[in-house]
Amino acid sequence: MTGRPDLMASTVGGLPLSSPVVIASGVWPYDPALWTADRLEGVGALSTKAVSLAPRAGNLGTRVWETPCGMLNSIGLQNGGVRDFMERGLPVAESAGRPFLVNVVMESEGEVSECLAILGGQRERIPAVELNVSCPNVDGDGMAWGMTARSTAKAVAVARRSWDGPLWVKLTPQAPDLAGAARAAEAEGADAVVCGNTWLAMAMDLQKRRPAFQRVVAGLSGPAVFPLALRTVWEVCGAVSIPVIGCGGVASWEDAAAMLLAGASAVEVGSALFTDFDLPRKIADGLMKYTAAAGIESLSGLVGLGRKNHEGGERR
Amino acid sequence: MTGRPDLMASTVGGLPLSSPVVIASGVWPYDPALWTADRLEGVGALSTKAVSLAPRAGNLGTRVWETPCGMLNSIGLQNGGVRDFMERGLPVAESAGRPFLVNVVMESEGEVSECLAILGGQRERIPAVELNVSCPNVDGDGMAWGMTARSTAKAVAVARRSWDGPLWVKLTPQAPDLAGAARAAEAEGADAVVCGNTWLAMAMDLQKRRPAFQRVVAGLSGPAVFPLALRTVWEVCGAVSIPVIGCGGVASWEDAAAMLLAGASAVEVGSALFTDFDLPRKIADGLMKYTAAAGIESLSGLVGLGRKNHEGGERR
Amino acid sequence: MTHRAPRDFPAEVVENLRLDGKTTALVLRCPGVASTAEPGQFVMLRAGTGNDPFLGRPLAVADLSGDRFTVLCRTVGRGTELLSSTPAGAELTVRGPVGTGFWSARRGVPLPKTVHLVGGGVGMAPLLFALRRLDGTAVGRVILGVAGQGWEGLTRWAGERIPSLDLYSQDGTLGRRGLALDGLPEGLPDEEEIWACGPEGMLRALTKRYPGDLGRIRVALESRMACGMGGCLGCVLPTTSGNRRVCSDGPVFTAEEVLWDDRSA
Amino acid sequence: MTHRAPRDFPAEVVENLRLDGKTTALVLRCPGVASTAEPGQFVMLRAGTGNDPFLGRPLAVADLSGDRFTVLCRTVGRGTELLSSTPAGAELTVRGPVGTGFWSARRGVPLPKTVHLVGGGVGMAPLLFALRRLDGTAVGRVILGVAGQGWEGLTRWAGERIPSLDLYSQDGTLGRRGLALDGLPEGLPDEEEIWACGPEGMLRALTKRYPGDLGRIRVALESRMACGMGGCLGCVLPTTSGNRRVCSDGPVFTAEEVLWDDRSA
Ligand SMILES: Cc1cc2nc3c(=O)[nH]c(=O)nc-3n(C[C@H](O)[C@H](O)[C@H](O)COP(=O)(O)OP(=O)(O)OC[C@H]3O[C@@H](n4cnc5c(N)ncnc54)[C@H](O)[C@@H]3O)c2cc1C
Ligand SMILES: Cc1cc2nc3c(=O)[nH]c(=O)nc-3n(C[C@H](O)[C@H](O)[C@H](O)COP(=O)(O)OP(=O)(O)OC[C@H]3O[C@@H](n4cnc5c(N)ncnc54)[C@H](O)[C@@H]3O)c2cc1C
Ligand SMILES: Cc1cc2nc3c(=O)[nH]c(=O)nc-3n(C[C@H](O)[C@H](O)[C@H](O)COP(=O)(O)O)c2cc1C
Ligand SMILES: Cc1cc2nc3c(=O)[nH]c(=O)nc-3n(C[C@H](O)[C@H](O)[C@H](O)COP(=O)(O)O)c2cc1C
Ligand code: FES
Ligand code: FES
Repeated sequence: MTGRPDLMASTVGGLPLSSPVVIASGVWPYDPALWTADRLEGVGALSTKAVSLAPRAGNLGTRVWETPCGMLNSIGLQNGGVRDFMERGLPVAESAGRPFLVNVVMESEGEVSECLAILGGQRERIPAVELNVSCPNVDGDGMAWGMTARSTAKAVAVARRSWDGPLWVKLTPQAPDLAGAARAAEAEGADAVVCGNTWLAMAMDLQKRRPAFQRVVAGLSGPAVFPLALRTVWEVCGAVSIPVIGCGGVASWEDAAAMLLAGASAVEVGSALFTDFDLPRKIADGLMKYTAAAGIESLSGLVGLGRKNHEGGERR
Repeated sequence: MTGRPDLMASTVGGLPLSSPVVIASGVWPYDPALWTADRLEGVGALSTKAVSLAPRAGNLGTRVWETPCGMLNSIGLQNGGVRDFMERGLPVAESAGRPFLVNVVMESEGEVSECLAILGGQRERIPAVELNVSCPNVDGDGMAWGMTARSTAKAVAVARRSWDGPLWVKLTPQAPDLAGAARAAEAEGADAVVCGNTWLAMAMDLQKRRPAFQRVVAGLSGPAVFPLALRTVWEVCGAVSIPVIGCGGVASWEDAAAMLLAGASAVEVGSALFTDFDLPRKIADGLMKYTAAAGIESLSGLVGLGRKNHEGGERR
Repeated sequence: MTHRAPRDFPAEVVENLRLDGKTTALVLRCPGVASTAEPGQFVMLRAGTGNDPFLGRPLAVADLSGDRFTVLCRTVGRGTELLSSTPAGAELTVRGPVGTGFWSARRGVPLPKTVHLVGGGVGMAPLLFALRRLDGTAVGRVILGVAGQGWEGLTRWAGERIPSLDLYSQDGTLGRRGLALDGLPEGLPDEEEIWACGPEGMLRALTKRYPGDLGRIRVALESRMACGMGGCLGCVLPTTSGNRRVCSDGPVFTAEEVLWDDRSA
Repeated sequence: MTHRAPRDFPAEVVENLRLDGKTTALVLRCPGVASTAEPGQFVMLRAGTGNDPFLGRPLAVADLSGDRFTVLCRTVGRGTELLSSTPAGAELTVRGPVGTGFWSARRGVPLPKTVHLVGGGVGMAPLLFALRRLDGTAVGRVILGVAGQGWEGLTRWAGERIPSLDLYSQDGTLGRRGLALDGLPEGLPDEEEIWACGPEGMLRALTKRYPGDLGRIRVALESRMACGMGGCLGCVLPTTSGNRRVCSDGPVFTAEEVLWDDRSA
């Protein structure tokens, strides 16, 4: 990094971040070779692949599909379950020497409590939990929890009771009243909201003349969704006082800057890492130069500035 | 066109189409030089720019913004009003020698009735109306009408009373219950639903450090939204029996084929015309070859085939 | 001139001349544009076959010859970067010619006796083309104003083509130190016009300088564009006759018809 | 071999050899890949700087030499079209080397006495590389099966490199008429293995042909991929030990561990 990296540091939702770039859930493998300092330049924190109480095999058939400036996925929360995570994932995550969040699937109230209790059993080893009420790729639970303010409140309340560390809640852009869901999360004690997850979409396989995915729908991510995600971040930042983490299509420092100007305190980066390992460093560098050029003291000066300028309302 | 163009013909929502490619509203100027046969190869019909009762100046400031594989617009329904349309737009539209739809903004009930009455005064000159309950770029009316099944029903009922020709209703993908809105349109007598309009999004101007658009939000269109639009078409086709016209991000014959396989009877093409005048012809040609190669008799054999194959449920 | 709507053409890059670190002249083989374009008109250019970048980039026609035309492309972002790094032999997509040029911008009004041409930076492009087509009209001052360092290529290019070019730079490194407007005459006699293209600030300054003569100042304007065919209404400009499209009603307007105060900066 | 996670590198196209209408050999200068890749490993290749196409395209390493490696690219869609039309001198982005190659796929198990190599179409690529690295293991049959017309370039390329190549084509225009598997021995003695890469149908036929010897058949598989680093779980394959990632646990598996019936066609 060039410039003064300390200007990039902040504490977001209970987590000290050396950079506002967080690796989003479900994209970074538990490969020890990738959790080293030289592979994580510019990364403030990482979110793990979703963890559920019991192992999940995930979905059958095609799981990823390219789209214009983006991709669809229907992974379906494949993971070895929380016990497997504790045994095999956690040591890898710990090796990175920077904070991480365990992305926990909101299953039934009982399941999530049990899962969080297991994590809580090693509270000192786990910096934070990211409660995932937004996975579009499973039936029954997943995204359903995040669809209304009420169910979001219920989910967050359960999680809050079972986990006393930093708790981020990852919302779904499919929620008709996203601001309401965010407020509910805040009211029930979330330390931050992540806004958001993938966008419900689909693809058709022209060779087979049928939907590409067995579940028909899948989640859209990547640069294509950035303008949509930015709009949701703007909305949610206007609705809550806890930090908002912008997520969806961030693929450049400019995207990250736009998210911060809209009010996000940090960004999560997912699919764009599939095309560029070095993106977090580039984002951190770019933000540093941008704030410096704008004569802004530190990162926090950027957060919400776009809204302030808009509300200032000078004529353009 | 190569092959047998008659295989591309169909009647959709009361409108005879020589090709399933319709030019979407708001992209084609009333420039007589563009409403000629050689500039409209492969075009089955055209939708006009939105028409309101009174003239509208549209929005101030920046109106278009490029995004990854797409664009944002905040035009705000600029048009000369229905009387201006009758005098200056209609003769141009008539000159094309193919059906067109007058895209009518759903304003207040009184306004839309009056507007439709004026169009109805020349009923024989106007092949069809596309009721726009989905513009995201104005306050008060526009998209608000399309947000619930109830308000959609009300809007369509009013329009149906005032206009007895073919009536297509253009839905908004922002509707939380899009299938419900579509069913409401069907119940109130719509001949077809167009699914859908632009997706609510935003952009930040990094130079000015404020939102790019004065209204902050704007409508996302172009290839980026295709997977989202396809999913809504799939949903809506499962909900209604009237024809569905797929709209959003169609930029190739493959996209059009996917829409038809999902159940759409035709597609509307908007932003992609900004980069390729010749796209309608390419789509018509591509569809013709695709159906031929698949051994399908005519276009109608393609419509909904993806759903049939999915429900047939062979193992993949 | 009868109106023709623009068309899309493939265009081969015949020459790619890097004039300086940021300015490139592209010579494109494209009979469809070369046979009809008039000064002030522009093209929408796209590189590659993907949808990112999505929209065409508006660039003025800077010269014509046979089946070729030339654009001068200043690199400011990803689109212009892509275009200016397209090598000779490769193909671009062109939509054009677009717009109403200097001649057509005042239909019916005869050309003035004398025209002064004022370009700011790469805004010089359409004026270079206009200069070659002026016939029966005297050319008064021909002025190019640039920031200074980093504009060597463009100023050389323009200088080679216009022996009488008055060159100004803000940092004094190229030509005289000063602004383009410094080179203009004090007053603007009735039979004279100024044709200008360049940064918004320069054009506004021009209107301040000749407040009584706005009808005899023709400006080629810029605006964000999507369609380049008059369809999207994305490029509109508030004028005395309502919103008008920069792409098809313009890009050339008289300074008089533009509502400068309503135009977003 | 110690595990190394793939990295992203710029790679200059040193040579672009169009072998036939649809097959191109790209020689890329990329020390980061060339210094470490083993047969069976692949790279994720991207052209251009835009986000459309978005994802890298997996292509097997077909050869190495010094700081260069070679891929054979068959044009099937937009990504491979773009890659194979990238001229010498231009730069691509490479993520690699990715995956677990033929050697590592059966860690600990010594190499067999004899290996037969069977490639279907461009699936020959990783086998060409494997052949060069076999050392102390006898090479049995080396077979390339193609459809026929339209595969002249690849068959020539492979034939020049492998004098003993058995060539089969379905239409009989290249080599013998027939399928690649026609060239394999009747039975597979204990000390022999078959390494195969090609269309799914060919690999399935192989498993039918030697039902009792699946543990001695190594197959290099394909799957849609997003990340090429083991992160997205998009490329998984059902195996006897659960879902495994084709990109990092594979692409080479033994035919025995693959649950062929659960794999989507
Ligand atoms: C009628 C007209 C004629 C022009 N002639 C020339 C010329 O001859 N030579 C030249 O170098 N430049 C010219 N420009 C400006 C040129 O179009 C922009 O510099 C270019 O579009 C920037 O694209 P980008 O991708 O590099 O920048 P980015 O900032 O990344 O572009 C993002 C988006 O904003 C638009 N945009 C950015 N700047 C401008 C601008 N100044 N005007 C319009 N749209 C803009 C882009 O087209 C694109 O849609 C002209 C503009 C117009 C409207
Ligand atoms: C491990 C591995 C090694 C490969 N090695 C080679 C090689 O050496 N030479 C060669 O020519 N081809 C190889 N392929 C196949 C090659 O990756 C595809 O042909 C290519 O991705 C198609 O991209 P496209 O854009 O041209 O086609 P499109 O069909 O337009 O691609 C659309 C999407 O589908 C994916 N896709 C399409 N076909 C395949 C496929 N067969 N396998 C995986 N993804 C696919 C693309 O990557 C892209 O994401 C290999 C595939 C894998 C998985
Ligand atoms: C392959 C893949 C797997 C994902 N898995 C998870 C997951 O397990 N839990 C979760 O909360 N989000 C998951 N996501 C969503 C991402 O974390 C992120 O929210 C989304 O992709 C939008 O960001 P992006 O556009 O930067 O990718 C996944 C996304 C992808 C592409
Ligand atoms: C510049 C622009 C103007 C538009 N104006 C209208 C309009 O007046 N009425 C309307 O119903 N839709 C309007 N639309 C929406 C389009 O008709 C279309 O529904 C939308 O752009 C999605 O399709 P696309 O991705 O093919 O562009 C407009 C879209 C654009 C880009
Ligand atoms: S750019 Fe579309 S109307 Fe001018
Ligand atoms: S491609 Fe992502 S895990 Fe294999």
